[in-house]
Amino acid sequence: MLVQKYYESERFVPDKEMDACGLFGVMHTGGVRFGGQMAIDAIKNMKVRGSGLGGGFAIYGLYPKYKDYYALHIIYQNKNLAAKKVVETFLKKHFYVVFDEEIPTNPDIRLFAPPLAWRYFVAPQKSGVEEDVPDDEYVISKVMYLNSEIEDAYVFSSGKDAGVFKGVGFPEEIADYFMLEQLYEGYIWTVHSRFPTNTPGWWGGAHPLSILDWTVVHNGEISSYGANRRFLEMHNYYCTLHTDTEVLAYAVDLLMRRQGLPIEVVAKILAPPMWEAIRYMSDNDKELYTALRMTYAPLLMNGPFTVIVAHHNEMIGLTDRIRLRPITAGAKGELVFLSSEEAAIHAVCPDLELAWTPPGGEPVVVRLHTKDHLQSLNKSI
Amino acid sequence: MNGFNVKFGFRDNFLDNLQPVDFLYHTRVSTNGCCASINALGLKHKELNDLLRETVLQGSTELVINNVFGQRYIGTRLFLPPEANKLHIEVNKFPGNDLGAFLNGHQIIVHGNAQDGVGNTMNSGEIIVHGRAGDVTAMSMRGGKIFIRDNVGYRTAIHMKEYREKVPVLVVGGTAQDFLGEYMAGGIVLLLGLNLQQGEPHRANYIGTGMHGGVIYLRGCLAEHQLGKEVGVLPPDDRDKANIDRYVREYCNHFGGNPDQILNERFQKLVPVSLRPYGQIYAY
Amino acid sequence: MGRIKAKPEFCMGCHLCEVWCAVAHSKSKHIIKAFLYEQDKPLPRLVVEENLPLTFALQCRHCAEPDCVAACISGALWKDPESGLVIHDPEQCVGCYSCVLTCPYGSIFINPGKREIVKCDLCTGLDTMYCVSHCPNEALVYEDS
Amino acid sequence: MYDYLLPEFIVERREDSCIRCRVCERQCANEVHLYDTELDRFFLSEKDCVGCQRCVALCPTGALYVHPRQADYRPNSSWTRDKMQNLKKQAATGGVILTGSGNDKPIRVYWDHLLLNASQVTNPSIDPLREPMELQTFLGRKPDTLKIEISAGKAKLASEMFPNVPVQIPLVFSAMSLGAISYPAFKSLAMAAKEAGVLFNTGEGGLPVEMRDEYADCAIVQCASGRFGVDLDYLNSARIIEIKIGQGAKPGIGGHLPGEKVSDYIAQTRMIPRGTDALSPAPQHDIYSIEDLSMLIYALKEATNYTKPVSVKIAAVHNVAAIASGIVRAGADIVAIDGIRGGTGAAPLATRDNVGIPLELALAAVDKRLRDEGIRNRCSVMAAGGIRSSADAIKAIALGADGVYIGTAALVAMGCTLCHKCYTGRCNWGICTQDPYLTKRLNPELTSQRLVNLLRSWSHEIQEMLGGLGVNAIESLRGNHEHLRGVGLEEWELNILGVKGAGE
Amino acid sequence: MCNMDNYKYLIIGNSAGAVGCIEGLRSIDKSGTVALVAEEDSHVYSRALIPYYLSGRITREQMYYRPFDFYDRARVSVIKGHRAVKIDSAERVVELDNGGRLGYGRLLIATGGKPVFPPIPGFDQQQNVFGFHSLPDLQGIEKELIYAHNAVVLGGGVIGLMAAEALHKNGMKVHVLELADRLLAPVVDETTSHLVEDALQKAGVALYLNNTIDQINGDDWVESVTLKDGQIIPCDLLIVGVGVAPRAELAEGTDIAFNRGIVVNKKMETSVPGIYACGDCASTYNFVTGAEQNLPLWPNAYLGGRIAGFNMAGIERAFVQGTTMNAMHFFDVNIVNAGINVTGSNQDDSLGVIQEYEQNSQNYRKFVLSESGQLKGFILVGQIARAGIFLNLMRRQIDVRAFQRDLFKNDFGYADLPDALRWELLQDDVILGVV
Repeated sequence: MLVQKYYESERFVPDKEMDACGLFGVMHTGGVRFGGQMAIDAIKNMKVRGSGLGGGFAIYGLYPKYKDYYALHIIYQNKNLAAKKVVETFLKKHFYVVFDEEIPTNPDIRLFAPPLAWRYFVAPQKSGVEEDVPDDEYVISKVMYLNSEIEDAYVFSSGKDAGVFKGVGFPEEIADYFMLEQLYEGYIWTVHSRFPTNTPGWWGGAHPLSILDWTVVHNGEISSYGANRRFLEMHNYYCTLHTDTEVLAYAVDLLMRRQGLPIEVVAKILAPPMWEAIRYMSDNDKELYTALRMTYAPLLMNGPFTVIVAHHNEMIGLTDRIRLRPITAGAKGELVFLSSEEAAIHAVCPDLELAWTPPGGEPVVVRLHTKDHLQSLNKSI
Repeated sequence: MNGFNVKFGFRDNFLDNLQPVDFLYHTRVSTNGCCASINALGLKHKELNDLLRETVLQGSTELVINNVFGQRYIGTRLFLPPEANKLHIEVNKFPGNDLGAFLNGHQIIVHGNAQDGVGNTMNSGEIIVHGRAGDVTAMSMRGGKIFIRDNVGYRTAIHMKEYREKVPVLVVGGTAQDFLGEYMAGGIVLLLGLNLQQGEPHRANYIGTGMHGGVIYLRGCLAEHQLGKEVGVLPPDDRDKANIDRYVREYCNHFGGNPDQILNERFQKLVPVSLRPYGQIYAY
Repeated sequence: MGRIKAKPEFCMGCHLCEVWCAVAHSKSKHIIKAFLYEQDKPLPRLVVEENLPLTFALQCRHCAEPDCVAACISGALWKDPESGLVIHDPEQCVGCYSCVLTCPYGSIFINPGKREIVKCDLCTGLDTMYCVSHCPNEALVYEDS
Repeated sequence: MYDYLLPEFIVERREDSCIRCRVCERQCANEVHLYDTELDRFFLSEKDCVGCQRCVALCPTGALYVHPRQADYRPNSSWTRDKMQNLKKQAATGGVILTGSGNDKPIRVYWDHLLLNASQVTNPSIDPLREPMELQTFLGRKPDTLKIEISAGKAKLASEMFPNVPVQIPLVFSAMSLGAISYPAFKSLAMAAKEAGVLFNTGEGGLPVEMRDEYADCAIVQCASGRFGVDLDYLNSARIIEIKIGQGAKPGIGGHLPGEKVSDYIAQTRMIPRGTDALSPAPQHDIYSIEDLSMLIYALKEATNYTKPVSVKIAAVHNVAAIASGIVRAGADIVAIDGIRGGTGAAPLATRDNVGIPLELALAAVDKRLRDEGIRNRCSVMAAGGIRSSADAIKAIALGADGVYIGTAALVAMGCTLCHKCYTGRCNWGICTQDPYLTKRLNPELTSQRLVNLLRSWSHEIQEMLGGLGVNAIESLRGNHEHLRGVGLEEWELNILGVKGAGE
Repeated sequence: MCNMDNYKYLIIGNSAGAVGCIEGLRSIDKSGTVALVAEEDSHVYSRALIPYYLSGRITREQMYYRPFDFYDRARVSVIKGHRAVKIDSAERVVELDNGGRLGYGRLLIATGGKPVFPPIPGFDQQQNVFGFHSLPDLQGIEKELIYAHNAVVLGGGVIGLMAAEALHKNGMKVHVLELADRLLAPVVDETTSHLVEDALQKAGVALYLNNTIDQINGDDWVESVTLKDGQIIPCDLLIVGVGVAPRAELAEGTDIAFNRGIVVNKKMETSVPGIYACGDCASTYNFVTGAEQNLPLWPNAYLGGRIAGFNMAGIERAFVQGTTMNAMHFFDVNIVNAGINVTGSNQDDSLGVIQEYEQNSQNYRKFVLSESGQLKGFILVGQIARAGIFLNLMRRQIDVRAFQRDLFKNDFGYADLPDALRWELLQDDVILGVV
């Protein structure tokens, strides 16, 4: 299904990179699309959380005109046109490409080694043994192939009606570079400002990370990375991005998309309650949580993290079970915010109505046309 | 990875492109006697703190800072000679992390919520937050007082300590999240739980894990399993009651409310069961 | 006149000053020989005061107005005006112990076998002051006044 | 419970030399020697002997021998004596096995596999006794470039420099806190640093107020997870502030000064009540990630009005290069790397012996990574953990360090014999103890002189070696792998060290 | 003698007080003329050494208190073999028994004491009856030693017992007669007396307590004595050692006040300006009791003389260290004592007593404390090492209650004092605050 990259030996599997960061997400639960001003200003307010080595945005409700097609954002590093040729040949063979264009950029913004960025709106063109493969799986496998096999080409995002814009720089520079504020609207904006512990900062390593329309922005380090990775490899997810966030994205994909578990449960897999807490639960819960921990032990994300996971209709904020990384939620009318720092929300929404910090492991689930996010308010302070 | 030389991407986001302090002083500060009012809108934290220091050096002792959104370390740089006046600082809106870190004697009043790290390693002074505060409030605090009107986040009063006449006090009007008083080695934490329903237990788990000094007074109830195993529960004695009484009244002075009504509820006292919680785990 | 002073903060109570003082005043001046083979057991002329953890060595202060000299009935003790030393002449000493009774420092020691006293002579005639030069921690110093 | 432990040492007394002066008895805090007045003989309690050699060193007649008792269990390469002893101790107590000092396991010491170069024919070597030989080093962040204004034909510096601290010799005393070590030991380090023009590191036990006037100018003060003694005055009086994240001997582990060691004085310096445990949590609870570290770095810079370099000390661990890069990007002016052979006053044996990586590999990796990323000039790199000689120090500098932390070497200079019993608090050498009877054994006047002598001899040796290399300034050797060659190393090791094999 | 010599300083007497005075004044005034009038025709010797000589421990030469060149080096004109008979304080002249006249600037009377002979008939006529006080006594005793087998010592005080021990060592059968019910009665307490009695008896000295001589038998020679209780003891040698009385004849007929000795102030000056007195002939200040008292003890004489010397040379110094003190040994028993000695007979309610007696080691310690905890007296028997520290504590009037238990430690020393006190006392002797 997914493409395995073979290494000479385990010894040469690259280490993950660790990073810490600033996160922000905003969603209109009424589905109303809006521009990027709030997201950009908020992340700018938290500039000190990043280091200018990565910034990126995920936007949902991005391409209403092409909303039925997979939107592939592909970058060609070093503006490698040969790679572009190979990719386009591949795309033509496996997809119907209904439209493609260079993603417009502002030439006045100087960034580190900007690649050529191109977008393709495609529909699967299946053949042979792949006829019966569901569309999503088909797209993923092709994306994985491109990412791992074609030098200098990298798929930023591949979801429908959604897209990821990211690169090396501060997020506001990325926004300016891709002219997000002028050109795009969406009903969910998530944004990430990266502070890699190690790193070279390359465009593909910036957040959000995505599979299909699933995107993840992450702050923290997943100390259990090695254990998580091996489990996901067993399920044919191969980590090629060398960032710990990748395992989170795959875990979410595995549990939510492929296994169909609701986010509320997934949250308890990634950030399970302590055994000590389980001991004091009702019998029903005790049984449930014990089973979850036993079954999904390898997906316990240990170490500090906060993530904002988004896909169509949904934006989820989650921290590790002892909340070693911060998150604050806020709401005003139908707008719901998630942020690393509360001040950033206030800065972009002066008349905020609610602000709360959910406890560790307790997801804030923001869904279209619901008030589900308020459930976490009750457990929060 | 990739062997990139990414010097290009290296910028010191704390220090890049700062506006000169003289310029800021002339454009952002208006003074009236010893009072100064500062517009912090859009300032980087270092700019704001440069400006605060400058304003104080120019003789202001009463500072009002407006339009604060996330600027860090307010109060930290104000290390003045011992004979200098203590400052009174009002912060409007939302200060950033490490508000009053290492604070030495000044008073900071926040009209808005505060973020993480309020009073980090604070030595003396007073911080009053008309709102709530984030995680690790009063971490390693050694002296002075912090009053938070509403709730506080995780690891509140972690490793709070005391030293001779310095006994730090943290009063929280609402409740706290997990690991309240972790490693606590001294000082007083008073958790009023004013926002809890009747009979609703406090929210925090692992209260006082590793606690080996100080005392937590808790108004309202909690379940046994919410406590760390290093903590014991006692009814408050007369001295405790005097403490509680004093700080509840101070709390009400700052934020309003009826002290007698608050004092009417049941208080519990949490203290470490041992001053040497980890004395026995080693083989000598 | 100089005197040997103790630094109690550094005195570690090893008593090596006593050992070496005894050697200094032994016949052979050889530590093993002095202790194991000489007829007269070598005696130290100072004492390490001990009340653990406190320790410090105390020996004759060679007082300006020595009470021991005043009390000496035999003239065996006298203060040498030139060197400032309080000198003891064992030939003259009868062992009445008046000096023991009057020395405010308790720094005159009884040699019980011989009914006489011994006291610090600042290692007169030797190369170094043994207690000072053998103190591993330099807790004894000679201070010239 | 009876522990069935076998004694670790054999103590022998030559009766023909023993003069019964009882120095051994008085000097042994473990009460190994017991003199019986009635019988005029000594009895031994060998099982209490820790092999510190104090009695041997002080015996005025050389009558004592203490040597390890190696082979009383049946020899077994797998179940070695220490493994057996530890098992028995754990069976008897159920406790975590503690140890002190640095790792003593035969993990490869790369210093011993690196050889230095010398000038022959093609360039001259230099005689350091007669010609200038510069060892002065500046610790702190350097700018990428300088702005120079030229007016009236005169060049003038127009850039503002970052705070930097000069050391006369690139040797700095490692962090050893007052409390872990005794006051005289601490004072000795301060006095020696002052005299030699180098720095000492207070560790996280604070810096006594009365020492600040005289010694703060050569102090690196630590802000560690316990925040002991940290206030604005402490921070502002120091020369450099160091955030301690980890320690080579026990990466990922906190510290724990038991209450009984918290005397009045220690309590005062740490600003905690007397007799309470001083717990240093494993992490700093305001640092759970790199941007939090950045927050603390800048909090400290704020607290000191941006006048002091801030150092971050980490243990050498698997991703050390990446972490160091992040630390520099987080705003640190100095990165200190502490290798697996670094010392400690107390650490769980399992951690000390098994966690972390050797300094040499970590240092080379960090230096390389920072250079690759173009940010090596943004920080100074301090190498710590198991530097045993001037040769180790100079090799560390050649591998990329700006300066070298020396801890264990300094302790040995003070008298330490590496008996590894620091955690017992009964250090017979007066170093790692708070027992006033034992701490008196160090006379700072004397001990500081030993340390100054050590620094002096190392600095002479370094100068000799530099002269041999044909350079007369230490910076010409810094990161100069050309002057190093490896012997007996495998390809991957040479690669990581970035050093050619001997003969290449 | 028509030419009268004038001296800046004139000293009458030739013993400890005189030497103390010379050494004191010469440390200040190196050139002023000094003369000394000595009744005995011998170089200055130590009376206290008589028993040591007698018991064979020292030679005659070793009895001299100072080297032979002492007076020369001190530039003192010594007039030996003459007695001063009159002081003319108005003229500042002293008249000698040969009619010589010596003018003085300052005068010290250090005439000492004389042994008291009880009023027993025949005492003054018998040829084998001696005091134990002077070289002539000694010479007389020495002659008798050759023949004597039985010696009777009258008086169980310090002098008597020392004589007894010396005679015992000469192989004599010694009989000690003591009027009181115990030996050393005024000097030490009962316990100590009994320890001494035991020691003497063990050595074979016969003790007769509550007893004295009723009658002497013999004509020119005492042959035996009849005791009060009727016992008759053979006696070849009779030593009288019941005490010493001040020799103050010179003061008679002058304005010099006398009261159990020549009265002096703390500067050792008598009631007549320019005239000083010290030693056994004087009545000096006892710092323990605060009383003026005759303290006929060697150290007091020397120190009193020394202080007088300073004052005579113009340097004001007070003698406030005098009190009763004794370092004694009888056979193997060492005893030191100083200050007030509370015994059954002289109770004082304001004084407390703490004491310890160790049967095994025969060590005995007793301390007398005032109400405010100051040491007012002590007795040590057996282990006497470092006794001077107690005397020092006594002199400095230190409240010892905080460490009074430690006083009984055999190795009591400065280490046992409270920190502050110890360093105060030793401030010049140690180097503190070096860490």
